[in-house]
Amino acid sequence: MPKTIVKAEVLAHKLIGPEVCELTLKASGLVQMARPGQFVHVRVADTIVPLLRRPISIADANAAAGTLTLIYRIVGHGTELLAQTLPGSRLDLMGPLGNGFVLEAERPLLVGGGIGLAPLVYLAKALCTSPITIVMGGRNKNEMYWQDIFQSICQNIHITTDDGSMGRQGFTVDVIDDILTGDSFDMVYACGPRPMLEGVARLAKERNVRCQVSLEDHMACGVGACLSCTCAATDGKRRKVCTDGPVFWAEEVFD
Amino acid sequence: MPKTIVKAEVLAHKLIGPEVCELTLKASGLVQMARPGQFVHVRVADTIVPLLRRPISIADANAAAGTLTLIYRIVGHGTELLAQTLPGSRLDLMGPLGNGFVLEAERPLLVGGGIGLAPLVYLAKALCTSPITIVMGGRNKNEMYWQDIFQSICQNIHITTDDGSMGRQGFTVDVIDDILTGDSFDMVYACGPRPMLEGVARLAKERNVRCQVSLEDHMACGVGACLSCTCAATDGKRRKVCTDGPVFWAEEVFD
Amino acid sequence: MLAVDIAGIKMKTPVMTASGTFGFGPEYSDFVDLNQVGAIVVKGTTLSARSGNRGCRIAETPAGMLNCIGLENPGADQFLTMTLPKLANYDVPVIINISGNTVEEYGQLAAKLSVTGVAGFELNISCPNVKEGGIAFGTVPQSAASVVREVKKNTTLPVIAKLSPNVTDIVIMAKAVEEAGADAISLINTLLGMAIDTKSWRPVLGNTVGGLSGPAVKPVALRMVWQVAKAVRVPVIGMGGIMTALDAVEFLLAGASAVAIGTANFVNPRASVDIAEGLKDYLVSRGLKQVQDLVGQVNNKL
Amino acid sequence: MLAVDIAGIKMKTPVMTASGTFGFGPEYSDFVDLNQVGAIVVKGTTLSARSGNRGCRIAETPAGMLNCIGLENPGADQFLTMTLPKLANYDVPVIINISGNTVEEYGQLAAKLSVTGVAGFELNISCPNVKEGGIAFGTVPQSAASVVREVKKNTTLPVIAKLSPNVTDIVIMAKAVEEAGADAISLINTLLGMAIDTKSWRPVLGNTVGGLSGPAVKPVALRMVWQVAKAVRVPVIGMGGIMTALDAVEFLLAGASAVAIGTANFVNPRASVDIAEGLKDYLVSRGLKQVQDLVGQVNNKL
Ligand SMILES: Cc1cc2nc3c(=O)[nH]c(=O)nc-3n(C[C@H](O)[C@H](O)[C@H](O)COP(=O)(O)OP(=O)(O)OC[C@H]3O[C@@H](n4cnc5c(N)ncnc54)[C@H](O)[C@@H]3O)c2cc1C
Ligand SMILES: Cc1cc2nc3c(=O)[nH]c(=O)nc-3n(C[C@H](O)[C@H](O)[C@H](O)COP(=O)(O)OP(=O)(O)OC[C@H]3O[C@@H](n4cnc5c(N)ncnc54)[C@H](O)[C@@H]3O)c2cc1C
Ligand SMILES: Cc1cc2nc3c(=O)[nH]c(=O)nc-3n(C[C@H](O)[C@H](O)[C@H](O)COP(=O)(O)O)c2cc1C
Ligand SMILES: Cc1cc2nc3c(=O)[nH]c(=O)nc-3n(C[C@H](O)[C@H](O)[C@H](O)COP(=O)(O)O)c2cc1C
Ligand code: FES
Ligand code: FES
Repeated sequence: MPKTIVKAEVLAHKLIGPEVCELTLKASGLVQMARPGQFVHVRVADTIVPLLRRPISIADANAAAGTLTLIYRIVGHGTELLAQTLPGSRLDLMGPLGNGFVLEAERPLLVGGGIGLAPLVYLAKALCTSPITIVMGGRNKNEMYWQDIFQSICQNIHITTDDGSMGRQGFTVDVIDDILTGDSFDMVYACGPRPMLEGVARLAKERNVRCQVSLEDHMACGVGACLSCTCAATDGKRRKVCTDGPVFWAEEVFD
Repeated sequence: MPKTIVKAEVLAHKLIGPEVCELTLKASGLVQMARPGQFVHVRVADTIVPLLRRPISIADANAAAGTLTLIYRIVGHGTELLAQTLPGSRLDLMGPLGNGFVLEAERPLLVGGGIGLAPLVYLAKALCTSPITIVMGGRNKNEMYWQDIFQSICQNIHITTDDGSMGRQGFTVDVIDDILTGDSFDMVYACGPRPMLEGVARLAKERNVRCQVSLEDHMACGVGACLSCTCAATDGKRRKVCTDGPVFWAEEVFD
Repeated sequence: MLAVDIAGIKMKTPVMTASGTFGFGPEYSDFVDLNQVGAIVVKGTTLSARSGNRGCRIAETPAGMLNCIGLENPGADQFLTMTLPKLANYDVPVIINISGNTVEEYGQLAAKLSVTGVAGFELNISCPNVKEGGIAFGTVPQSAASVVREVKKNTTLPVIAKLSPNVTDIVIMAKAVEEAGADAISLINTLLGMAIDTKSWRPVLGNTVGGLSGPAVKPVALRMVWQVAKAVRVPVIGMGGIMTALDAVEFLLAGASAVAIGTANFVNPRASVDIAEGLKDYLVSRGLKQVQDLVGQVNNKL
Repeated sequence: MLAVDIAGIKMKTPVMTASGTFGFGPEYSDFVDLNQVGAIVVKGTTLSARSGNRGCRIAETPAGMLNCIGLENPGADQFLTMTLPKLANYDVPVIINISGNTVEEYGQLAAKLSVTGVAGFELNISCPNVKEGGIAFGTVPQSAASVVREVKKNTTLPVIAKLSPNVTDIVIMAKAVEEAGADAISLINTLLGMAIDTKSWRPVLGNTVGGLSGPAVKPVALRMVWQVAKAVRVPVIGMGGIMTALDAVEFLLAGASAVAIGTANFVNPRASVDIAEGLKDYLVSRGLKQVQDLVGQVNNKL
């Protein structure tokens, strides 16, 4: 997979939810190669602290305009610094990295938990010829800015919140079973916390629906060189989340 | 000597010469204690790199307005970062530190080389009841923005440049002898590179004129605690440049 | 909530100041109420005055600094007559960091300085910046042990052995000083490092090499504290790159019973007090009653 | 201008990539022309495949990082059949970093991997992240020497001994491997460090401790290179926190004949080539003809 490094200009940067930012960049050269599920490795500042790049999923890409969108949550020093980047400045991006989702679905079900919804935006847009059902999970209704994003690109939206302040109370996994029963899907795409992924993958398997999951791990190189991100696969071998993933077939990584 | 730490607001920040900036800060609480020859210890950025504070002389202080002026040359990582500070932001300043000049002169001669002229601005203003003669040394005429600063506060200005592009060609020391002969002075104040200080001190001694010199050294604490800045004194003991100085009687530190 | 007792030295907070970075204390009194500092460990003191190393003595490095002060200090007599009386004005334990050229000198220093107003001794057997003795005492277990034994013979005050990180096996060193009678162990002193000026092709430091301190060394310090705390019964005082209360929490979890703040004082003169306050907030936020509830609680079972 | 010959390995530039940080090379080929790299030192290779350590394997620290990869690698056979053929497409010396559980395994690895396309071996006698052997080989002079002797018996290719910085006296280690026949010495490997998560009270790393690399360790690395280069006759390859051409200049001045870039590759995948270019600019700006004019030229006379 070809990849590159660009000094991307920040076009827009705004807070779209509590501690969540949407960052739009001009990243010609990189954008044109980007597929849903891939990520970029971002140098959040030009300094020695923080030292390492930060992996962020591609939330949207517009090849014609050369623009790239990232949606990220401020969780630590790196994302805090990133959030201070002003329009007009430039960010050093490496990418696109990793393998994306397999775009072969007539009746896709998307399942995203929390910030895991970010890569599903670009995925939903890429699948737009099919009617899309999405299950969105969040802690409470304050996290449901996602609805604004997804309502124009998905036909059916199901919402769960941990506290029941919006949609159904509980986790995404709790509603998947019903949804899989109520409708017929030929592919499940999931991104979010690991317990969610495992739950979704198990249910999809029971229903015989193919399932792809997007994993996360701490990454130094992002290109398969350092082995900081490897995980055990079901075939007994190891996989690199950064290059063999982050998207895997569920059965490749979960028993 | 009382000292404090303030988060000083940047009021103005401009380039006044090649790689030389003038920084004006609102530093109430600190300014009121500041005397000519003292310095502040500046945290140039709120990050772990660079780690240490940077010592910068107080180039001017206005107790009534609570404003402080620093004039510094961009020479490395710390001063580069400092130069990026924008009006409205705040800088962590510790000070005033060190001992200032003794303000007992009826006929003072000020001698400054390069950025060593910075503390002489405040000194000249403090001595304003006396007629002041100043010798300013620089590399070339591009460094002579100092003239603009000093012409309203000094009666006699002598200039030397290394390349002769302005004033007399040569070093400040080369002209001091003549100046000391031509006029009668009761005090010489000098700040600049060490060879200049030694030369000036020697000539002043020959003429029996009292002389104060301002020294520099690498400093960690700035308050006499770490002993990174000590120098040998003529009495065989050690002096801390940060607290016993930076201003010393010439005979205290030079034989 | 924050009070600790380290080998009989009662401190209001577990946050001490590290030797050589806080002078004798009063230097910082415009910024910090010294009565709120856990304990002040004063600059390394020797029998006679020392003038230290020539040339440049500090250099900044990425997230750290090198120093080669070389134990400049006014000597034990001057300390007793000039400095100690000033410290009597404060209600804070004063621990004297002592350095000798020979085993006997350590004993003489301890005997001479065992006076009212001194809470204990920290044995600097690990200074990388002096030619004689210094580092050898800190890297050979037998030598370290004999320094401790000699000091114990000459004082009834608590004795803290300060270890050098420049060793293959820190646990062997710790066990040697514990067995020799050390009442507590502090670590780490600085890592030996170097910097070269690419303009002049000369070492940046006057002494060519110097001791590395600051955040850069924190992972090494924390690892050593963890290794040592598991292996000894005496309390461990952890230091090396502590800048924030959370850094201090890491050291306590690793097994330190108290911590010391060094380089951070240069950046924030209030560091030792700010960190103690942050520690209190941390305890409150976790519903803990006392700092001891953190000590050694790191859980590394998979 | 930049060409060097390290123990018979001819490199176009003195800037190599450090083992474990550049994969086998092709991983970075979208960013760097591998033909312009001085030499590629591949990921630590063992006789059989290894799956490495469980849990989190990296953590960021101030100006550095900790890793506990634990020598995950596909094993020597896979390297020969799958990886080496791909590297044949490039005109760059490939040095294999090998790791054994026993002295014999090092010998077996060298014998097995002494094939066309391999320019030499770097002996990882210093990996802090594996339980068996690893670090012991790197901290005991006799053990280090026996590994070198065993490898020399099994290959005619150049043998580079890679030293651990976690020792009291790096010079003793260097002399031991030189005497045992090492053709070059590389240093430093990582410093043993640790980090604790103050939320979960667990070590950040799955293996509790890990190896510290990056700018934070540069002063220690530079000091060791300087000490070793003075003491041995074989060429020294310097590494540890090199991020810029000026960092590389420091190592060359300290006595390194070549340098290796590790952690910097993660930040800037082009680091090894950018640094070589910067080195050239430096030589030109100083009116120097060749990189050798810098080697060991630091002047520490007062
Ligand atoms: C393939 C991939 C795609 C991702 N996409 C997104 C996204 O679209 N939006 C988003 O908000 N987050 C995303 N993340 C998580 C994001 O990388 C982390 O939140 C971020 O690195 C945290 O950095 P920090 O400095 O703020 O936090 P700190 O906790 O201070 O970071 C310390 C170190 O841990 C690493 N780290 C911390 N959390 C994670 C994590 N969850 N995953 C990987 N490394 C971590 C950091 O990179 C850094 O090296 C993604 C992670 C991966 C692996
Ligand atoms: C009492 C005093 C007053 C000073 N007043 C002024 C002033 O008014 N204007 C001005 O431009 N400069 C002044 N200096 C010098 C100024 O402190 C340095 O130029 C500055 O610290 C350089 O920092 P840097 O990070 O840009 O350079 P770097 O070279 O990257 O700094 C590396 C380290 O060396 C130290 N350092 C480098 N040069 C000097 C130096 N000349 N003196 C002390 N430490 C140094 C830095 O503080 C830092 O710790 C003064 C120095 C002292 C001691
Ligand atoms: C400038 C300076 C001087 C020091 N002098 C001494 C000393 O005299 N005796 C001693 O035992 N340690 C000395 N140290 C080491 C510190 O006490 C401490 O062990 C070390 O700096 C690590 O802590 P830090 O990273 O918080 O600074 C000195 C450190 C610095 C930075
Ligand atoms: C992620 C990672 C993996 C490493 N793996 C190895 C290895 O397999 N064998 C080895 O000898 N050194 C290994 N090292 C050490 C590096 O080769 C190098 O010696 C060290 O990182 C110091 O250089 P740096 O600061 O430039 O990274 C590894 C370092 C890192 C960061
Ligand atoms: S992040 Fe380096 S191998 Fe995946
Ligand atoms: S700078 Fe610390 S004593 Fe002068």
